[in-house]
Amino acid sequence: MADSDVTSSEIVELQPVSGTSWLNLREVSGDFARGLWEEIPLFRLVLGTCPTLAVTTSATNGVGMGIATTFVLVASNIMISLLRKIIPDMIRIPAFIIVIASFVTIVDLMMAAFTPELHHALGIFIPLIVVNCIVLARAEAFASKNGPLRSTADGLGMGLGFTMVLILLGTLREILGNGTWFGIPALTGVMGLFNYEYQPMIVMVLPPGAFIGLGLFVALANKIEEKRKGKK
Amino acid sequence: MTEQTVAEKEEKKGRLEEPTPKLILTSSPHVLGEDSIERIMWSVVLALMPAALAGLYFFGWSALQVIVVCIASTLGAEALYQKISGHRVTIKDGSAAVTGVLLALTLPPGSPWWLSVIGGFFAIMICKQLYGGLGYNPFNPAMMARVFLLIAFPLQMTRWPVPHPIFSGIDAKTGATPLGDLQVARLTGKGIGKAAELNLGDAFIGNIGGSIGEVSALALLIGAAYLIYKQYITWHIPLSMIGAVMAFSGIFWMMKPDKYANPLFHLLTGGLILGAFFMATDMVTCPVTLKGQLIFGFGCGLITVIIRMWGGYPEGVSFAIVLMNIATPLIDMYTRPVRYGAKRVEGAG
Amino acid sequence: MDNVVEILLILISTIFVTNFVLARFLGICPFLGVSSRIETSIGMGMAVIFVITLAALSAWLIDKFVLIPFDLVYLRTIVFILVIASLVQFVEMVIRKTSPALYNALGIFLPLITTNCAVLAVALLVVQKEMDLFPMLFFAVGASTGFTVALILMAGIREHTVHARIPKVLQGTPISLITAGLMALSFLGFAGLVRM
Amino acid sequence: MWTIAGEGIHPIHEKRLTSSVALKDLKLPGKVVIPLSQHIGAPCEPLVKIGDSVRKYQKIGEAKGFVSVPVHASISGKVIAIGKFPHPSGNQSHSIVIESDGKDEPVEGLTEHPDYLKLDPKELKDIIVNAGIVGMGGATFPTHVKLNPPKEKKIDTVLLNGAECEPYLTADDRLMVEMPREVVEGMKILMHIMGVKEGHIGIEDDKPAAIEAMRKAVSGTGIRISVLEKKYPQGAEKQLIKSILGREVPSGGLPMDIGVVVQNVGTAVAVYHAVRYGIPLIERIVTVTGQGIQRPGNLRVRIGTLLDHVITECGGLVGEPGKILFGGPMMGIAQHTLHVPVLKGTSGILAIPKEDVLLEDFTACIRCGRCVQACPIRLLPNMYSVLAEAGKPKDAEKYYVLDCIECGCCTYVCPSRRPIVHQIRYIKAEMRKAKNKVA
Amino acid sequence: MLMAMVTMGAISVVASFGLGVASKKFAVEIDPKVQEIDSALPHANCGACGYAGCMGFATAVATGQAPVSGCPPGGATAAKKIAAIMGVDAPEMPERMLARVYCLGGHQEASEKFEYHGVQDCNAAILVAGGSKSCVYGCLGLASCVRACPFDAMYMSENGLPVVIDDKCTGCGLCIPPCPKNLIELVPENKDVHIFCRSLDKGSDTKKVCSTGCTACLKCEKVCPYNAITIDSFLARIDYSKCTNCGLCIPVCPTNIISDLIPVREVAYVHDDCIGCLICKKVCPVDAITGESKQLHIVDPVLCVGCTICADKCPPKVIEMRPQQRYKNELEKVLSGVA
Amino acid sequence: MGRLIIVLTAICLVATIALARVYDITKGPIAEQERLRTVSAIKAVLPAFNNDIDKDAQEVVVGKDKKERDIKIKFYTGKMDEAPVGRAFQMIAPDGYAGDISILMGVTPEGKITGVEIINQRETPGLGNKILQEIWRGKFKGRSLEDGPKLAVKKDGGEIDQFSGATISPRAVVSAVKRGLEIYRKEFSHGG
Ligand SMILES: Cc1cc2nc3c(=O)[nH]c(=O)nc-3n(C[C@H](O)[C@H](O)[C@H](O)COP(=O)(O)O)c2cc1C
Ligand SMILES: Cc1cc2nc3c(=O)[nH]c(=O)nc-3n(C[C@H](O)[C@H](O)[C@H](O)COP(=O)(O)O)c2cc1C
Ligand SMILES: Cc1cc2nc3c(=O)[nH]c(=O)nc-3n(C[C@H](O)[C@H](O)[C@H](O)COP(=O)(O)O)c2cc1C
Ligand SMILES: Cc1cc2nc3c(=O)[nH]c(=O)nc-3n(C[C@H](O)[C@H](O)[C@H](O)CO)c2cc1C
Ligand code: SF4
Ligand code: SF4
Ligand code: SF4
Ligand code: SF4
Ligand code: FES
Repeated sequence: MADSDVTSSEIVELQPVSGTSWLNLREVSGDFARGLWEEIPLFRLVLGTCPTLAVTTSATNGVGMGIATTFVLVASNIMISLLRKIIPDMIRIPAFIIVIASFVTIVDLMMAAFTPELHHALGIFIPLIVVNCIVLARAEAFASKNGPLRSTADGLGMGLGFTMVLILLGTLREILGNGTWFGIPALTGVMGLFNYEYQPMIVMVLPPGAFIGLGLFVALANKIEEKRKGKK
Repeated sequence: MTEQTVAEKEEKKGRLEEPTPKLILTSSPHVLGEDSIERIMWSVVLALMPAALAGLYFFGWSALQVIVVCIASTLGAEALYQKISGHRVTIKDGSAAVTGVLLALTLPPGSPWWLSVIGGFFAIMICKQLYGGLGYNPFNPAMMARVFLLIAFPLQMTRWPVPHPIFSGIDAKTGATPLGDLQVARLTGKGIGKAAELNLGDAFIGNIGGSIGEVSALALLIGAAYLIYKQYITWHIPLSMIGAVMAFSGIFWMMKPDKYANPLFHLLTGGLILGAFFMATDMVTCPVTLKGQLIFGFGCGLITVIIRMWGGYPEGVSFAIVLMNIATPLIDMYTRPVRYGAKRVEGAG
Repeated sequence: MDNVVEILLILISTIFVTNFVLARFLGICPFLGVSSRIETSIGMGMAVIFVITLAALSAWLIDKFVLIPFDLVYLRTIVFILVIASLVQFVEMVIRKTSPALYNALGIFLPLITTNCAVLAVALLVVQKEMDLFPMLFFAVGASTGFTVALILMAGIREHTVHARIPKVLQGTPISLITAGLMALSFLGFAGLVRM
Repeated sequence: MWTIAGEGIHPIHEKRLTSSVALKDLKLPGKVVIPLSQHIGAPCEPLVKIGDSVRKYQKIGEAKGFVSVPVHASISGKVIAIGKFPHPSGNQSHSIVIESDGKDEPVEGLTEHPDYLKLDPKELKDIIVNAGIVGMGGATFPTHVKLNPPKEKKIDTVLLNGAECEPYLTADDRLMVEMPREVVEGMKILMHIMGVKEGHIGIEDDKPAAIEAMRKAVSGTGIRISVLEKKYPQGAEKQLIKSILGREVPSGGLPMDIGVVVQNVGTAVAVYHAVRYGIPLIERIVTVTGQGIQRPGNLRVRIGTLLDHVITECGGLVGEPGKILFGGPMMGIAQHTLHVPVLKGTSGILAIPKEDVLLEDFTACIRCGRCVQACPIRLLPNMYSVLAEAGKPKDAEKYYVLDCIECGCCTYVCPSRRPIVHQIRYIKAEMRKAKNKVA
Repeated sequence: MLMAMVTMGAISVVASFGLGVASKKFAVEIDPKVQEIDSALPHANCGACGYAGCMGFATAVATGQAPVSGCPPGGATAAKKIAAIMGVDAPEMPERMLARVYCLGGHQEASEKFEYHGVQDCNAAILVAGGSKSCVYGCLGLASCVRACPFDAMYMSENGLPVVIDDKCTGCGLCIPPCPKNLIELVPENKDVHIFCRSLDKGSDTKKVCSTGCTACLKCEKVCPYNAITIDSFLARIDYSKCTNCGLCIPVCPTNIISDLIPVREVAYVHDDCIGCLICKKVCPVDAITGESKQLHIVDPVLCVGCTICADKCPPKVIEMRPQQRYKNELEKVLSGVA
Repeated sequence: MGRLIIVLTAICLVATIALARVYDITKGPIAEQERLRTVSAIKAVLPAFNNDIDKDAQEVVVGKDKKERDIKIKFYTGKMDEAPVGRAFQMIAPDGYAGDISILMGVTPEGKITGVEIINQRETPGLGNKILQEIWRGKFKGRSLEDGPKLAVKKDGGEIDQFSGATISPRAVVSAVKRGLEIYRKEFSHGG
C-alpha cells in the first residue's frame, strides 16, 4: 500500500520527541493548526462535552468558558512540558491533575474577582475544567512528550478549537433560543425590520437544545470531513 | 460417462419438446396477507377523521388550517429529506400523513402556521429520518414534536380558544382547558373546588377547551373502534393505560376528593383517549409483545397521573408516552415470549 | 415522616427532575462512551454509584473538618480532585484484593471514573450547598442513580438502533447526542415535580 | 374443540376448488423419473441398469443405511437412463428413468397378510421399510425410523395428522372421506407396532365430511377423533401435539421425547396397503389446484410422473403462468421447470397465474409485532428479519432462530412484506456454514 | 498560608503513598507494546489476521503468538512499524495478494433460468433452486462479496458483476467465504493474466447458458509457451507459478474469457545496436518481428503482444519493452458490458 | 517510593503557595464584588441614600416555620443624610409556577413601595419570566396597603397586569409583595 496512507493517529505517534532545532516553525504551526480542524476537540475527539453543553446558552458564555479553558490548557501544557523529565511515571497522572487543578483554581478566583457576572453564569463548570477530559488528554498525549514551545502551540490550538466550537454552539443556541447574539438582539431585530415578532425557541437554551445542537454540529463536521476526504 | 450421455440426450429431448416458460421463484410462503403499511396507515388517517371533524366543528376554520399545514409540512419534510439524501420518496405509505394528522390534533386550535411547520419538520427530520426513517425511530415523532413545541413555545402552546361551534358565528375567545384550571387551582394551593367539576356530556362530545383532536371522546372512540375492528391496534395498550390512569386517580380521589379530581375527569379531559388509542399504540415505538405492551401502557398511565397531579405541566400524556418510548427497548428485552418447548425459566433471558 | 418525605424528594429530584446527565450536563463523556451495551452500562452505573457516594462523603468530611475550620475553602478543587483520584485507585486495589468477582464486574470501569466530571461535581455541590450528612448522602446516591438510569436507558436505545439505517455522518456520537437530546426533552416532563 | 392458543393465523382458504372433487387415477405417464433420494437421509443405490426391463412394484433402488428407504418402479417398462435430473428441490438429483410399455404389469408374488394384527412388530417394521414408506405429510422422513425409538423413550400415544391446514390442499381430506377404513386399519397397525392404547386422529373443523366418515370408521376401536380449530399451522406436529395432548415438544427435541409418534393419514394408508397386500409405495394422492389450473382435482399419481404430464392431464395452465408450486402455498417449493417428478412427499401441485403473484419490494420493519403474535413457536421473527438485513445473521442465534419451523406465518402477516422466512433460511444457512468451518 | 501548606502536604503524602502502592500493583498489567502496536494498525477490525479485532492481534503479537507481518491490510508499512516496536528485524513480506473474481457472465452474457424475487443476497438467493443463473457455476451478482469487503475495494458493475479495485484491495480475503459459488481467489499482485470462468459444464452446455464461458476448446493450452494452462473437467486453469504474463493466450480464446489486467502493455522495441542474429524473429510466437540477417530488426507494434520472449532471448540484450497503449483495459469493457 | 512522595509533595506545596498568593490578591475584590451585588440591588429598590447600608441593617423575627424554626428577615435601612428614606428587604413567593421566587422590595417609612427587584426565579422563559421586565415591576411603585383590592392582578380585580397564558407568576409576586407590606406595617407601623 502507498506510504502516504497514514492515519491521523500515526501523525501524533511519529512526532519526534525533540526536534533537531529547537524552533521549527513548520512543526509548531502544525501543532497549532491541528487543534483547529484535524483533531478539533468535540468534533473529532468527543471530550469535554459537559461544559460545552452546559455553558453555551449564550455566545458570550461560550467565549468565557473557551478562554478559561484555553488559559488552563496552555498554562498546564507549558508547566507539564517543563516538568516532564522530573515527574516519575507512576505519579504522572496525579501530578498532572494537581498542576491543572492549580491553574483552574487560579482562573476561578480571578474570574470571581474581576468578571463576577461571567463567573456567576459559568458556575460550577469552572472548577470542573479540572476534569475536562481535553486538558488531561493533552497533558498526557502531548505535553508530557514534547517541549514547552510545541506544547504551547498545541494547547493554544486545542483551546482555540474548543473555543470555536463553544462559540458556534453558543451562537446557535442564543440566536434561536433568545433571538440575540452576544446580547445584541440580532434575530429579533432583523425580524423586527420586517414587522415580524420573533418567537424565541426556548427549548434551545434548555438541555435538549444543547444536545441536539451539538449532535447536528458533529454530523455537519463529519459531512465536511467526508467531502474533504472525497476530494483528496 | 455413458450413463450421463444417455441422460443428457433424454433431458435434451425433454427440453426441445416443450420448453418451460420462465417462472417466478421465491422462498415460501407464496401467499401473503392483505394488510400493507399503506393500508394500515391510511386507515389510521381515516380513523382520525371523526376527531378532526369534531375539532373543526368546535373550533372552526382555524382548526382546519392547523390540520392542513401540519400534514403538508410532515409530507413535505419527508419528501424533502428523501430527495436530498437520494432515497426513494415514500410519502405514499401514509406514515408521514399519520404523523401530520396526529400532530395537528395535539396542537391548540388556532395555533400559528409556523408552529405547525416547525413541529412537522421536527417530527419528520429529527425524530424519524435521522434514525433511518420509518420503522427505526425510537421516539414517537408526533408526540415528540408536540413536546418540543410545548417547551419551545409555551405561550403559543397554552393559548386555548373556547369551543364555539362553527356555525354559531361567535368569535373565538381564549379560555383554559379543564386540566389547566385544575393546575392553577392546585398551584394556588386553595383546593381544587370548582375546577374539578365537569359537564360530562360536554366533555364526551367535545364541547370543552383543549387541543383540536383531544376534546371529543365520542369521535375518538368511533375511530378507535374502527381500528380495533380492523385489528390495526390491539386493546392492550389503551386498556392498560386508561386503566392505570383511572386506578391511580381513583385511589387518590377517594383518599382526598378535595385535592384530587375524580377518575372520570381524568378520563375525559386532556389527551388521554387520543394518546391511549392513537399515539401510545404507534407500533414503531411501542413494545412488540403483548405482555410488553401491557407494561408499556401501564407505565404511560402511571406517569400521566404523576405529572397531572404533582408535576409542572397540567397535562402528562405526551410526556408519559415519550418517556415510555425511552424504556421500550428495555421492555422488549425483558418481555420476550417464552418459546414453544422451552423450559419456563429459561425463556426470560 | 418529614425526613422520609424529604429524602424521597431528594431522590426523585436528583434522579428524574434534575437528572445529572440529561438536565445538569454532568458525566456526558462516559454517558456517550459506555452506553453501547446494556450489560456494560449496568456495570458502569454500579461503579459510579459506589464511587460518587464515597467521594462525596470524603469530600464532605474534609471540607467540614479541615477546609472550613482553617479557612482553606479556596483549596477545595485541588484537594477534592486529589482525594477522588487516589480514592478511585485505592478502591480499585481493595476490590481486587478482596473480591475478584466484584472486581471483574466493576474493575474495568473504575479508571474511567476519575475523569468523570460528575464525581467532582457532586463533591463540590454538596459542600457548596452546605448539606447535612444524610441529605448529602442521599443527594450523592440519587445523583449517581440518575446517571445510571440515564445510562441504561440510553444503552437500551442504542442496542435497538444499531440495526437502524442511520445516515453515515450521523452514526456514533451525533445520533447519540440527538438521542440524548430527545431523552432530555422527555425528562423535562418531570419538571416541577419537586419544587425546591 | 382443540386449538393452539393465541398463535397461528387464518390465511386464505381456497379449498373449495377441490374439496368435493372425488379421487381419480391420473392417466399413466409415458415415462417416469424416479429420484434415488426422496426422503430425508442417505440416497439409495440403483439396482437396475440402463436397458433393463422392470415391472410395477419392482424394487429398483436399495436403501443405504438405517435412515433410508428403497424406491420402487411405479410403472412397467424399460430403464432408459440413469443420471442427473432436475429435482423439485431445485437442484439436480440422481434418478432412474423408466419408459412405459403401457402394460402396467405388476411383479408377481406380493406377500399378503390378511391377519396383519397378529404379526410381530419387528416383522411389520420390516414390511414398512421394504415398501419404501416415508412420511407423506411433507417432510418425507422414513417412517420406520419414527417407529423405532430408543428403548428409554416410552411411547404412549400415536397421533394421526389429518389436519391438512395448508390452504388449497385437499388430498388428506379426500383420502379420509373416501378411504376411512384404510386409515383406521393403518392406524391400528401403527398402534400395534408401538404397543400403545391411545390413538387420536386430528382433523380441522373445516372438513365436516371427513370428520363424519372417520367418526364412523373408528367406532368401536378406541381411537378418538379430535376436531381442531381451522387455523394454520394446526397440522405442524408440534402444534398438533400441543392442541390434542397439551404437551410441548422440548426445544431441539423430537415428539418421541414426550412419548408421541405423529404420522400423516396418507402414511397410515400406505402402511396398511404395504402390510395387508404387500404393495410398496408407488403412488400417492396429489391435489392439483390453483387458479392457474384448468381442471383442479385430487389425483392418484404414480411417483416419478413429470409435472408437465400432470398439468396436461388436468387441462393445462390457465393464463400466463406465474408460480408453480410443489406443496401448499405456505410451505411449498416453487419450481422453475416442468420436468420435475412427483415425489412420495408431494401432496399438492399449485399453479398461480402471473397476475396473482404479489411482487412488491419489501420495506422497513415497522415493529408492528404481528409476526411475533403469529409465530406458533413464539419466536421473534422481526429480529431475525432485521438481523439478516443488517448483515448480522450470527446474532440471531441468541434469539433461538433454530427453533423456527419455517411455517411462514410471520411472512404472511407482515404488512411490510418482508421475506422473513427466506431471511431465516439464509440465517440458518449462514450458521450451518459457520459451524462447518469450526468443525 | 502555613495551614494551607500543612494540609496540602499531608494530603499529597497520603495520596502519593497510596498511588505509589497502587501503581506498583498495576505496573505488570498493561504491556505498553500492545498499545503501540495497536496504534500502528489500520484499525479496520476486519479480522483477516485471525484474531478478534486489531487489539486482539496487537496482544497476540506482543506476546509472541502472532507474526509481526500478520496483518494483511497493514501490509509492509505496518509490519515495519510493528517490527520496530517489537525490536525485531523487518520481515520479508509475502507477496501482495489481490482478490480476483472468476466469472464474466453478467446480465448480458449469461441467461437466467427463472425470475428470482426475494432477499437480494447471493447466499439467500442460492437457497431458492440454487440461484437463478442458468450456469450453476456463475456469479449470482447479488454482491455478497462486495458487502463483505471492509475496505470498499469492490463494487458491482452495471452488468451485475463484482469488480475489485486493485488500489484498495488489501488481500484480506474476507470476500472469499461469502461467495456461495466459490468464485473469488487471492492471486499474487504481479499475476496479470487470468481465465475468468469456473464452469465445469461441458462446452456445449456452457455455451447454451453463457456467451462467455470456457468451452474447453484447448486453444489456450496449446498456445501457452510455458505450459501454464491445463484443461481439466472442461475448464482451463492457469498455473500462476508458471505464467509469465506473456498474454499469448488472450487473443486465441474464442469466448474472450482470458483477459489481462494491464491497462498499458509494453511492446518490444529493437535498439539500433541490433546485431541481426535472427533469434528474436525465430522465437516470436506471433511473427511480429521482421528483419534480415545482420540487419536491424523491426517489431510490428500492432502484432506484438508484449510477451517479452524476444527480449529474454536476445543475445546482446538490445530489445527493450516500451509501454504502448494496447488492450485499453479490455476487462473494464467486458465487465461494463460494452464489449 | 520516596521520590514519588517528595516530587508529589513538592508539586503540591508549590501549587499551594501559588494558590495562597492568588487567593490573597483576589480575596479583597471578591468580597467587594459580593457586597456590591447586594448594595446595587438595594440601590435599585430604594431612593438615593448615602449611608453604609450594611451597618444600618437589622434582623427581625417575623414568625415560625413548620419545623418551629424562626423565620428571619433582614431589613436594610437607607438614609439620606441620616434621614431614613426607606427599608429594603427580601421576600420569598413560594407559589410561583416553577418554585420559589425571591424578590427584594423597598418601602418608604410611610409604607409606600419604592421598588421591586426579582433576585431569583425559575419561571418559564417567555411566559412567567416576564416578571423580570422593568415595565411590569414599575407598576408597583407608589402602591401601598391603602390600595386595598387594587393591589392584585387584573384577573383578580386589581390593577396589576398579568401576562396572557401566565397568571400564576405575577399573582405569586403580587401576593408576596402584599405580605411584605403587611409584615412591614406590623414591624414598623410606629414610624420607626
Ligand atoms: C434429523 C432428524 C431426525 C429425526 N429422528 C427421529 C426419530 O429418531 N424418531 C422419530 O420419531 N422422529 C424423528 N424425526 C422426525 C421428526 O420428528 C418429524 O416427524 C419429521 O421431521 C417430520 O416432521 P415435520 O413434517 O413436522 O417437519 C427426525 C427428523 C429429523 C429431521
Ligand atoms: C407448518 C407445518 C404445517 C404442517 N401441516 C401439516 C398438515 O397439515 N398435515 C400433515 O399431515 N402434516 C403437516 N405437517 C407435517 C407434520 O409436522 C408432520 O411432519 C407429519 O404430520 C408427520 O407425519 P408423516 O411423517 O407421516 O408425514 C406440517 C408441518 C409444518 C412444519
Ligand atoms: C410549559 C408551560 C409553562 C408554563 N409556565 C408558566 C409560568 O412560568 N408562569 C405562569 O404563570 N404560568 C405558566 N404556565 C401556565 C399555567 O399552567 C396556567 O395555565 C396559567 O398560569 C393560567 O393563566 P391564565 O389564566 O392567564 O391563562 C405554563 C404552562 C405551561 C404548559
Ligand atoms: C396505530 C398507529 C398509531 C400511530 N401513531 C403514531 C403517532 O402517535 N405518532 C406518529 O408520529 N406516527 C404514528 N403512526 C404512524 C407511524 O407509525 C409513524 O409515522 C412512525 O412512528 C414513523 O416511523 C401511527 C401508526 C399507527 C398504525
Ligand atoms: S416461520 Fe419460524 S419465525 Fe416465522 S412464524 Fe413460523 S416458526 Fe415463527
Ligand atoms: S410483521 Fe413485519 S413489520 Fe411487523 S414486526 Fe414483524 S417483521 Fe416487522
Ligand atoms: S476485495 Fe476481497 S481481498 Fe480485497 S480487500 Fe476486499 S475483501 Fe479483502
Ligand atoms: S459473492 Fe460470488 S456470486 Fe455473489 S456477487 Fe460475489 S462473486 Fe458473484
Ligand atoms: S466533560 Fe464531563 S465527563 Fe467529560
